[in-house]
Amino acid sequence: MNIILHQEDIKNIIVKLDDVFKKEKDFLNELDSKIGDGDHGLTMYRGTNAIAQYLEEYPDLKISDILIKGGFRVNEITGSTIGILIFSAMKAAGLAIKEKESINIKDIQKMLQDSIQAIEKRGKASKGQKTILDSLIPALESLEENNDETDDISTIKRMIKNAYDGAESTKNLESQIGRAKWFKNRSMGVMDPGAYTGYLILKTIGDYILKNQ
Amino acid sequence: MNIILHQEDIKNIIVKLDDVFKKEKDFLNELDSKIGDGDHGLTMYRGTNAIAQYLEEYPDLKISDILIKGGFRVNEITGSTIGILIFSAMKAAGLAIKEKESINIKDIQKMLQDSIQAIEKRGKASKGQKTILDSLIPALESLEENNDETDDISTIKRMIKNAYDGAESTKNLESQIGRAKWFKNRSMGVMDPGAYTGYLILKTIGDYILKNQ
Amino acid sequence: MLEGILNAYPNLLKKANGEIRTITRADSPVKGKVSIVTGGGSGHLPVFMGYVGKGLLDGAAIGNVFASPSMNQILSLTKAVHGGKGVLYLYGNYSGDIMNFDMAAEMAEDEGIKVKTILVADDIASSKKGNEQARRGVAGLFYAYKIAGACADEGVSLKEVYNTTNDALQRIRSLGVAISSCTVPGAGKPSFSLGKDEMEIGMGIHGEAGIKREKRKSADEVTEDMIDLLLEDLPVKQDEEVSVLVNSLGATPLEELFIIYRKIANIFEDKRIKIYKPYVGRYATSLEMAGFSITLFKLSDKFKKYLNQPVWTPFVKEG
Amino acid sequence: MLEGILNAYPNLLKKANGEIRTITRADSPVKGKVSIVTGGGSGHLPVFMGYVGKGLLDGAAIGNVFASPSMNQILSLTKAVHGGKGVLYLYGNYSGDIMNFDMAAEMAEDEGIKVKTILVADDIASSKKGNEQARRGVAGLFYAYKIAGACADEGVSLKEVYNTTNDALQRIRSLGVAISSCTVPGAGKPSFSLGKDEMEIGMGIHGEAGIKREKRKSADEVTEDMIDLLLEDLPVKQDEEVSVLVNSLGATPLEELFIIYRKIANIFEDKRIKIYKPYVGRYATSLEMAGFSITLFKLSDKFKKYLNQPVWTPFVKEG
Ligand SMILES: Nc1ncnc2c1ncn2[C@@H]1O[C@H](COP(=O)(O)OP(=O)(O)O)[C@@H](O)[C@H]1O
Ligand SMILES: Nc1ncnc2c1ncn2[C@@H]1O[C@H](COP(=O)(O)OP(=O)(O)O)[C@@H](O)[C@H]1O
Ligand SMILES: [Mg+2]
Ligand SMILES: [Mg+2]
Ligand SMILES: [Mg+2]
Ligand SMILES: [Mg+2]
Repeated sequence: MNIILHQEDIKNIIVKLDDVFKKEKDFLNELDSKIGDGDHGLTMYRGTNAIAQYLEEYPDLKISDILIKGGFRVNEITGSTIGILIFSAMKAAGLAIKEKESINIKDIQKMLQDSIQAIEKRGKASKGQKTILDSLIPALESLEENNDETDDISTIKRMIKNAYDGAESTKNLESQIGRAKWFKNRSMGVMDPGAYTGYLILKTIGDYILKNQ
Repeated sequence: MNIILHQEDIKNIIVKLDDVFKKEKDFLNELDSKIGDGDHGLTMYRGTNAIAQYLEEYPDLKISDILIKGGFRVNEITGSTIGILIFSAMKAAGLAIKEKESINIKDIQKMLQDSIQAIEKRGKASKGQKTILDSLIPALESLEENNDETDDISTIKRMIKNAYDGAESTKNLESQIGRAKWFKNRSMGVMDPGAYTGYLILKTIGDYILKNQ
Repeated sequence: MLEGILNAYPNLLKKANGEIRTITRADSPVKGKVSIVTGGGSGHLPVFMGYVGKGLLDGAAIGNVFASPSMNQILSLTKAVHGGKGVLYLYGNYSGDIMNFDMAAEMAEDEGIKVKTILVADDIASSKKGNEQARRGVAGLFYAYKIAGACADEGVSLKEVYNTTNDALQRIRSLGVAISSCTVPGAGKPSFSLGKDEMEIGMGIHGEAGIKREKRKSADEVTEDMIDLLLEDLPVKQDEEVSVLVNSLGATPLEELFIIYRKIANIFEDKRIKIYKPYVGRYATSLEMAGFSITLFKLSDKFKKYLNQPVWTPFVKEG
Repeated sequence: MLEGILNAYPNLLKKANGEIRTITRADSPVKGKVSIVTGGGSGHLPVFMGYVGKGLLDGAAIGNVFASPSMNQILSLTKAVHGGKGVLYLYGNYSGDIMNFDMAAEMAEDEGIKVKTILVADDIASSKKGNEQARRGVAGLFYAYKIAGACADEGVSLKEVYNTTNDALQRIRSLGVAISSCTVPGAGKPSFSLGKDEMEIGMGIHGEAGIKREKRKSADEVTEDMIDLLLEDLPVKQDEEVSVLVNSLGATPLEELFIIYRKIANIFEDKRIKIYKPYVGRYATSLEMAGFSITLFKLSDKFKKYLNQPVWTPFVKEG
């Protein structure tokens, strides 16, 4: 089976993301309070909520503008570390599919790849430093393995699983970047909130695809 | 039996008072925290401790000076409501026996009477307003009943009992003066810390007399 | 603590007669003006010492935490600051302070120093209208110091400083709300305790339990209630001007004070009452108590002029 | 909150481009001087807005509680304050702030405004000596603003303000101790929790748990330990001069700060190090956190001169 997403789907996913972060806010705050300043869930929810509202105001944006302008709005509303990273990622994802009316699994791969690069560049970060990258990069690997012979659906399932495992793996990492680095080895044992956010985003996208295949 | 107290006895009583307020400090603070600012025990202990130390520095004062100068020192160290009232009372008590080398039960009566008057004047207070006067005034009544036919010892016992009952009676009074008046009927049910202090002082004096009769 | 303050402001403050608990401005005694003296228990910084200096107080006598200074302290301070034109005792309406100040006043008069006393009694929660003289003194002290200090700086008589300050106090009202208590050092336990969701209206600045406890409301609702109560006590008409002091009792952060101030500004805009020279900050505290108070000062041209006089003290500097 | 601040200081502050979260001095843009811009999350008053004004900052961009302002906010602020001589971004070393400020700097440069950036990284607890660039920025911000502001007021170039401020920061070190945590509004729970008898050395000003927890010690002991650690990191010799900033993180009352300052004054007297212009108060807070920090600034004649330049802002006024 092959996947095709249209503007409507992107908008639906954003509404779902708003629901998800509303629900997961407290858990993410709790993670962040252990190795950060306790606000990550709140910030993510503010961000997804802002973009959902933005799309109600501007319902006719094309996909790339939903991402680029929506990302800008996220940063405007939240500022913050995650807010600028999400903006950088969404802008890169938008540019990756600039004029497209619909996106397929290869586009998703390219969007995720460019997003990761944008985060690496803006955050001066790389895999293994206990950040959002630790769930996004393993997820990208599953997409990279996708080819004409593999099934999109099982690729998406693997993407979700890899993202989850990646988030989980941050429990065994020491923070080396962001606020959390000041906790040094006290950050051990705690999952990185941003990595879990990365997983939640990909899971929400993936679940939507699986449900509407 | 007749009571005679000398300079040495007064000094011993002051040392005892220091012990008593050290022990009762927390209980008095607790009372004061319910209808005042929570420091009455601390202030009383600071005061008795200051005068005990003062007498170590100046061991040869005559009785009236122990009271007048000691009272001044209490006020110097504690300031506060109770500190100025105790000073006024001690000064009045000292003046009541100005040149005496020893004091008998009639002197004690006069000293307590003049102390009460001094407190009434300085505090613009009278019996029934939920203050230290409510234990002192009933105690004075027992001394006033003392005459040639009564026994000093039973007078002293009655003085202690009256002071206790007087302190207890403040539970049923509404504060009308001092900080406690701002608590209005919320002061009901709580014993006045100053009244309990009045009882403790008289009890300490009385116990000393009873023990050393 | 007091030593630390003196160390930190050697150009502004000094001890009177070597006594660390009686503090005067560094250039004391100032000749040719009435001297303003205050005092009370410690634990309320910047009340009292933070206001000693040009344009405000000549001296302050500091007691133990929440306990009046001694009469002897007050007396020696009075002698140290007296500049020949008499001394105004200006302090909060607390019985311990009154007794010690009164005793000191009697002794100072014996030594030929003219003393007059004004009690600040601005807390409307502490006693009903009609019985104002029974009220406690709280953050209104700050305005009282401002007016007395500015008036004294004009070189007028003790009587005039006394009358002017008294007139000002007729126009000053405060109300506070506490959401947690403070602990007197050495006393061990918090002075009163509140449930997690409770607040206490009209608590004393010494942690005396207040007038009533309520479920916590939003900052906006509480502010609205408080302004209603204040304006009931001190009616202010359309187009009249007030100065507003939003004061933290200690722990409440500035962020929250400005949320409250914003609400007050909105309410007064609706009522067309003009706010002149607001003050927002920690002006009279109770150690680490969480909560805030609002003080209104209904102005006249004269009091506006006095409010604008320069002051220069450790905690308030105005050009 | 921000609206309340603007309402309270209409003569000192104004919004940039109608945006409530980007605040400039009322007379902005000031021509002929380098503009100093800062920003960061809210919850640290008087950091940041309390320092906007003559002699200190030209503008501040304020984020949500403990969250960086957005790049767009910073950009529009930059354009609003630019007086023609370039803009210095001067803020704490936090990754979220860095990313947003960097992005804004790139965009400002695209529009022809020269921008230089200095990160304040004064907190010695947050990273070892030798790795200073990884340290957090805390109360040392205040001194950084003072120096940058005074230097800019001399009309020198962006490069010179940049170099001077950088030099100053080589001589500024801070260390803090927390005894309770703060709660981010909306986040519900305190950011970390301490046992009743514990204290936390080197916590972050956002409630990030700190470097180590200890049983509580006396104020004197803690102060001694802290000064030892600070002087190890920033050696000060006999007869050299330092300015000292004793800062409350919020709830800790002034009374306690002065007890700490007194101890510091004693220690430095023993070491024959001269204290010049101490500051004691709430200069950089974390909502209602209880605790304090000590900042040392090792002076030179040049920096003493700058420290003495007049400033006039909502929270600091110096003649
Ligand atoms: N330099 C960085 N590069 C990539 N990701 C980062 C970086 N710094 C922080 N993060 C991610 O951001 C998350 C924290 O985000 P959040 O709590 O919203 O921001 P803030 O630190 O402003 O409070 C971390 O868990 C981490 O995954
Ligand atoms: N005006 C007064 N006259 C007589 N006694 C008083 C008066 N005001 C207060 N008291 C007594 O003083 C006690 C409180 O003393 P204390 O707590 O030491 O003083 P403070 O009010 O300064 O904290 C009260 O319990 C009461 O018995
Ligand atoms: Mg965070
Ligand atoms: Mg008391
Ligand atoms: Mg007291
Ligand atoms: Mg944050």
